Amino acid sequence: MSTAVRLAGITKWFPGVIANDDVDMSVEGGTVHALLGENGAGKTTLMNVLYGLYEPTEGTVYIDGTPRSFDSPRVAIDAGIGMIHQHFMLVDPMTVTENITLGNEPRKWGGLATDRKTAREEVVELSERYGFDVDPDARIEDISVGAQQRVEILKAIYRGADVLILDEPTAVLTPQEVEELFAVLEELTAQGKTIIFISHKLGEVLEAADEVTVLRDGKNVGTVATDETTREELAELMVGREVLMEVDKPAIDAGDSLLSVRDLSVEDERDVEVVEDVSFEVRSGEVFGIAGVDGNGQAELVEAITGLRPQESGTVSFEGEPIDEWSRRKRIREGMAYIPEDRQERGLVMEFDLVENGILGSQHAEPFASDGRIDWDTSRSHAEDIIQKYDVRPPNADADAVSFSGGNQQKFIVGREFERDPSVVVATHPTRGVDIGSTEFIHERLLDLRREGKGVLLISSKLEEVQGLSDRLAVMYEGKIMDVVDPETVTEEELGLLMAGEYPDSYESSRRADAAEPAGERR
Amino acid sequence: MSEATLRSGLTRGIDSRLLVAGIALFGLAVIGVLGVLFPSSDAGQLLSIMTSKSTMSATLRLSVPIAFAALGGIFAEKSGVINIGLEGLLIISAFGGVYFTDVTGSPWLGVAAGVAASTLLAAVFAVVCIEFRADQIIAGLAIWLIALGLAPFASQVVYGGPNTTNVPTVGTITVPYLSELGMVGAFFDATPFVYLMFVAVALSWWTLNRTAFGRWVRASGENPKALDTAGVDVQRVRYAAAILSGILAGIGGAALSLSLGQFTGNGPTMVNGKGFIAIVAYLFGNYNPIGAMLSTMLFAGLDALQLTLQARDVFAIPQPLVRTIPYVTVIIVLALVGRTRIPEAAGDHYESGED
Amino acid sequence: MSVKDVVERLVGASAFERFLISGAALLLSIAVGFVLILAAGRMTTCGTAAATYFGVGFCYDPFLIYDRLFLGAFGNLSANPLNGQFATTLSETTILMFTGVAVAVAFRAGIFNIGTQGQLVVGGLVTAVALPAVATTIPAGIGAFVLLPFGLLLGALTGGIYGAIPGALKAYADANEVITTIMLNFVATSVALYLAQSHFKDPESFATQTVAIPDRALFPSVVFNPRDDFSLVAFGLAVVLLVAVYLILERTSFGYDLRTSGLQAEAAEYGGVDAARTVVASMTFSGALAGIGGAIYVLMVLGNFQPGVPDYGFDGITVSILAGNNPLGVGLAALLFGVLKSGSIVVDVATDVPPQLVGVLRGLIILFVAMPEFFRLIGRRIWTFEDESTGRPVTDGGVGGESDE
Amino acid sequence: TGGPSGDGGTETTGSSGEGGESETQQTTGASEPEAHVGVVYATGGLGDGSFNDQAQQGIQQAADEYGVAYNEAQPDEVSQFQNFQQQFASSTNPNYDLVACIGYLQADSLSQTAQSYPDQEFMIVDSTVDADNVASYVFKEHQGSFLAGQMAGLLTTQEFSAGDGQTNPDQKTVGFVGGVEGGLIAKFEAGFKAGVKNADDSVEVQSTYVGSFNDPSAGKEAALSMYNSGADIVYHAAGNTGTGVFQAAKEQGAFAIGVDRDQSLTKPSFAGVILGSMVKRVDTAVYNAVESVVNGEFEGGSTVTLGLEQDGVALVYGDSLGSEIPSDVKDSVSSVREEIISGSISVPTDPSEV
Ligand SMILES: Nc1ncnc2c1ncn2[C@@H]1O[C@H](COP(=O)(O)OP(=O)(O)OP(=O)(O)O)[C@@H](O)[C@H]1O
Ligand SMILES: Nc1ncnc2c1ncn2[C@@H]1O[C@H](COP(=O)(O)OP(=O)(O)OP(=O)(O)O)[C@@H](O)[C@H]1O
Ligand SMILES: [Mg+2]
Ligand SMILES: [Mg+2]
Repeated sequence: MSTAVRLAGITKWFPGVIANDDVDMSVEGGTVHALLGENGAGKTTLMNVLYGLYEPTEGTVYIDGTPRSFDSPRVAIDAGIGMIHQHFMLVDPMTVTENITLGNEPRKWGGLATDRKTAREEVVELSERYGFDVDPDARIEDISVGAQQRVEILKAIYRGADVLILDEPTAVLTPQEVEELFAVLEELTAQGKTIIFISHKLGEVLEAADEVTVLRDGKNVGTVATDETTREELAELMVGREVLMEVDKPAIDAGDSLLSVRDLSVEDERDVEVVEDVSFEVRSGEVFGIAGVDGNGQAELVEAITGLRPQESGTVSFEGEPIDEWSRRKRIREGMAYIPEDRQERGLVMEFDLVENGILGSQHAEPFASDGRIDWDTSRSHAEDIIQKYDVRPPNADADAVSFSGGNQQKFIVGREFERDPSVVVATHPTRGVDIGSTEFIHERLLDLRREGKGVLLISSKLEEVQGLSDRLAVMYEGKIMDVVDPETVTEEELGLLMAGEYPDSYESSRRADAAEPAGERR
Repeated sequence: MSEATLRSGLTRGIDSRLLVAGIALFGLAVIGVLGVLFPSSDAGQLLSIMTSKSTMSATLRLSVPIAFAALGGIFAEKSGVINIGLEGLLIISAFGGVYFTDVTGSPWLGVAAGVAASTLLAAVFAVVCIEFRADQIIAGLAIWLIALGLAPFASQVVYGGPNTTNVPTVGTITVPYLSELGMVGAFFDATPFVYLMFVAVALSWWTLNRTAFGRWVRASGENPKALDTAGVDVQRVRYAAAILSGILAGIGGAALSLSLGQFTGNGPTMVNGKGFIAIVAYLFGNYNPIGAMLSTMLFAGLDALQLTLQARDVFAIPQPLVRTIPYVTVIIVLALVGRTRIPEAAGDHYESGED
Repeated sequence: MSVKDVVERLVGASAFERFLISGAALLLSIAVGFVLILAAGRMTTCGTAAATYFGVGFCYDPFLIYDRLFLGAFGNLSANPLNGQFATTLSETTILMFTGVAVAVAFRAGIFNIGTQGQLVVGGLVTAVALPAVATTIPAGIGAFVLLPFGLLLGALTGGIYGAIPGALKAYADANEVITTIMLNFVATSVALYLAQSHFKDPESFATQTVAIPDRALFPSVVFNPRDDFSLVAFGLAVVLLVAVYLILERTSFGYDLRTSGLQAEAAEYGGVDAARTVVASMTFSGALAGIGGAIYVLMVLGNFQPGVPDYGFDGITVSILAGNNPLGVGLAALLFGVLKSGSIVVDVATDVPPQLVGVLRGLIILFVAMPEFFRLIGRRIWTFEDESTGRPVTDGGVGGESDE
Repeated sequence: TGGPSGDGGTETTGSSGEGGESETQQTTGASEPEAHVGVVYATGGLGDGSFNDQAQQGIQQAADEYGVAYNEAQPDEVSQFQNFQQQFASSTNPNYDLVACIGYLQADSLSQTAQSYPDQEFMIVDSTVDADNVASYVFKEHQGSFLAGQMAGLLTTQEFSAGDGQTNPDQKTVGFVGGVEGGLIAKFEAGFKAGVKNADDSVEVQSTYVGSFNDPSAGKEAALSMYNSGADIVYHAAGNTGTGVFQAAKEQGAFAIGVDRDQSLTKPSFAGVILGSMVKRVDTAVYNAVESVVNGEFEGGSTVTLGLEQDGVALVYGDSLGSEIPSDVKDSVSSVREEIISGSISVPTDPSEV
């Protein structure tokens, strides 16, 4: 086997940041090579360099032994490189066929028209060859995330890619879809393709890759064969210290119901009912988790509870009182805190500084405002408190939110919401995109709240997180709660099946968190 | 507004488009029935005016500049460059067309020069937006204001007044026999620009939906990064689309002034808001060239009707109020139809390699 | 549309940088205008050259034109600081302050209010129509103190209502405000024409105009000559209003809501701001400001209502953009445009160059203000030693590792 | 081509300012001009081929004959009138001897300006300003329009073909296209309608206002809609908007009647459809005013009314079509003219009185 790709001394600077620092890496043809690292380690940047999206500050890319300089993806594509980005590069309103052939359309009539028939045939032929199940005429916006990913792979292959780069391909998939993907990868390597995939999940890397390169702070800290290493070793390489992924969660008796949801149905923007008759309750001193693959109605459910989306039917009660008619503002005032999924769209006004962001949601409330006037002095000390207590860095209240890193933005939001002295906290993916240190910190804060007798509704697609923190765990699939289980006893495989909408064979009702109160049943 | 509301606008938009069309058809049917039953009533007169060849001819004539500008706007906006400077492009080519016809004596050379002027201005717009990352809305506004000053300025320099002299016009092409078919005859007794308009609409549709370039234009407005990573130069596509908008609007502007043989540059000039109406037309037509032309014709038709109603004193509505009919109609229609789904990346600057 | 981006780019940039960029844009457009004047001067015919450069004669002399345009607008200040031309400049400035700040308020709320023209027209019309009627019922002595504020209030009310219409259409029917406001401008102009020539026409006059408003209801001119249609009181009112709007935006909860929804509608909703209501409220606010502008136009300049109101609305957009939508900056930008408007009259009288030139300059200024990147580029070229890493990252927010585990 | 010609042609640019006040003027004489005149035109601007151009002709004639220098201003908006008037009135370099205000829309601002500058002499066309330093010139447009109506009413009922047009004797319809609605244009409409009815009571007159004096496209559409519904002669009182009326007439092979000037001469490309023009001697008014100033006979506070009798308004036949108009029509028109002058026909000024 020969070396398909070799990166030699790649360095990439961004203003103020060294994203890649003298990285060497080589990938054997026909193998699966994993690129492992924490958030911000420089994985995506390195692959963007390989794909010609970025020009390296220094260093050379060799393809099949010859040095190449790519200054645009076009050149990289011509050299047989294809990339499936973390965020799919698909045009939503176009069909699968149109997306796959984009930029390489077969033409007819001397180029005057695209040959749509040939294009379709080629796509059908290709997907059959690799055993992919995609409808060539479906619009991207109508197909599942897994299918979109397959379209991306087909797109790369259609362009004659021999080397396929996949950036965190499993982040959006259910465990079952992950298995399917790995089968696809195997099929591809069997046909001689070379795969580089990015991940920060150790298990996956060990399962699917032949070799793994670990990046830390932009540097290559080691390349190892997967059958010669262990989870622990990889974790240490990645983080630079030993890691304990355990959460210390003392047992607490849950108290009164703080938030109760009865037969709630919610529609999305297209008037499709994406939450159907969901019922559950969050009690004082409890973390109630909801697991599920993104896009199964969790977002809409949470938005309905927090007053950002109208309910179609059902009732939400807060401390025993129905709040269906409450405005968003009233919900905030009465003690419902909310860590939104999308911190940069919702959680922060990116062009406001932290002083201004610190009163988002309290801009009409004492002590920040009286008689319609905002007291900026009080607001400033509030922001500085949050910064200090939640270790937001750099500790500058006058800097605009946009200038903080993702993790620090998140810490500020968490601080702001917790400092409202809420009785219920709705936390959606509270540690998404956050590094390990900050993750631990946020987890501890959530458990502090639980200890103080607040209720926490935790939504996350990270299984360890929901499993580790929750007292009871619901699994959502296609707008319904499949079941509420006991996170202590349920297995990862069972969760995976539930998330995929199937009840596992090994299913035992004893695993339910609350056998007396099956989900969806009225009291 | 979020993507969410945009989406809901889309789905609702389709329903309510049908609703609006339904109401319109119903209204027409009522007028039709009343008109046939009572030919001398107001409804009868209205029916005869609406179905007359002259109203249809006027509709087509009035449609030309708007339709061309709308087509240009579609290309630009589909590619992600919102061009609200269409009005300015119309103005500059309306003047350029007359000036060069005056100089060369040939209206067709005038048209070519008008198109060249408008294309040049569109190129400036493109460079400013694409190269210098100017905000598209503001730059478009600037393009309009520049043309609004420049054309009368030039007219003043050359002709000593904001209005030019009269120059030869482009005549009409009349198809024998077919032109006598009443209302339909209007389609066969028109200036070459009217025929050109239909050709341009068909070609635009074809280009957008059946050629690779059209697909790139759409991709560049929806997800430029997808296009970029597919190896197509987004900036070049956007340049092409913006310049195409200059060419198309240029034809519209030259057609406007050369059907008349004069450019008048006082106040809002002879273009008088047609560029803005064009934007309304393509939004209402949902970026479809055919839809845009139909909404243009709806608008132009109301305008044509308004003129005839005034002259014939059919409804005793005071004349300034009659003039508001087209504008009020647009507002009502928009209120019912709501927002059109604009291309996802329209208005956003894109640079390759940007994260 | 990309209103959000507009606002982001304009409000976000630091005030100082904006100031520099606006200044540079002004200079550059003057330079381009210079070339244009020379070129036009070659195209036209004249007997003797107005200016000779490099041995070539030109019919128009740019220096003279700019002298007249910018200095002419101030008249002879040393001889008479209250001269008529200066009064005209200030009078234009006053009205532009209102339309400018009206546009700015809407912009800050993320709405592109192109309808200030219409709002100004209806505000002015209603004021002009109502005051003569009301004046007869008010005893002469207390006239000015009651009538004038009443007129302004009426302007604010009608302008506000007329602004609320597109606001409500946007908030509750998703109708694009750019289109509806343009349409409403046409409607306002036509309806105003209709009313001024029918029901409210001044029977004494040949011209289409409404009955004259009694003098006691008009703005007292204070030190300036009454014939110059300028009132220091109105000017002072405008300045006070700009400061007030600034304070409302920066220091109140309402201002916070408004700015938040302008910058990031979703974050505003998250923060308990009722997006729809804020849209309507800010459009009403914006319309009211424009409506007061209309009342002032009528009460300070015309003394009645006449159709054919100048394009204060569109100039207001320009003013607001130039000011980076900052109410305080609007004052300066309005002065610049007041100078341009008044100076163009001096240019027309004093030189041969067509006054439309000023329109071209206006467009060029906007164009150049719209492309800060260009000046940053040049700035970087010139001050290469300046630290590159200053300023915040220029990303679309896609930072911060969106990854998931 | 272009640039300074230096051949001492008709146009001269002189820069005479140390104090920055410069002044551009047109002179024939070599040295100091006889008088300085400032002209403030109506909105619509020069090049309209009618009203403003006609005024310009008057000042040019005066410049040629008396060696006066003049300076022109073309306001865009009504609100600028006052400023322009003041600019001229307050200027000291040169000191304007007369400020000519063209158009009735200037009346209100002029009554203020005249009061502020009691030593400045003004003249206004189309309106009366009651001030000692203003000479007012008004016209009896309705009288001239009556003759246009008389001609149109007679011709539409006949079979008549000349130049590029022909009538349609089966349909007795004629049209009127007005610029902006208002008292002044109403006089044209009223006179025209009355004339048509006088010629033949059964002729229908369609009437439209396009809302602008400078929108030829709208003028064209308005006229086309009239021609298409059977009208064969359209009279316009719409400034440059009327250019569109001519265009429509030409396309439809019908006739039009011009206004303000002999438009078969000023718009020669349409001479084949212009039956005649209702000329309004704005030039005479301007010329007379200048003349009176030059001769020191300026009569402030006076109002000169120019009607048929004074040749202030008249119907002139088209340059190329005039000779073909049947003599019975011409005879009838001239006898009606006599009757109006003698007072036996009184012409209404309001369309609702027709
Ligand atoms: N376009 C850019 N401009 C400036 N800095 C950038 C840019 N892109 C990435 N960076 C910075 O470079 C570093 C490496 O980023 P990169 O996206 O490669 O990380 P990653 O390993 O892919 O992380 P993740 O797991 O979160 O996707 C980060 O500090 C990031 O903020
Ligand atoms: N595109 C960019 N341009 C300029 N600077 C950037 C860009 N992206 C990130 N940065 C800066 O790089 C640093 C790291 O950012 P990044 O968002 O990758 O960190 P993170 O890993 O998500 O956050 P944290 O380390 O707090 O968990 C921050 O200071 C950020 O401001
Ligand atoms: Mg990454
Ligand atoms: Mg007839």
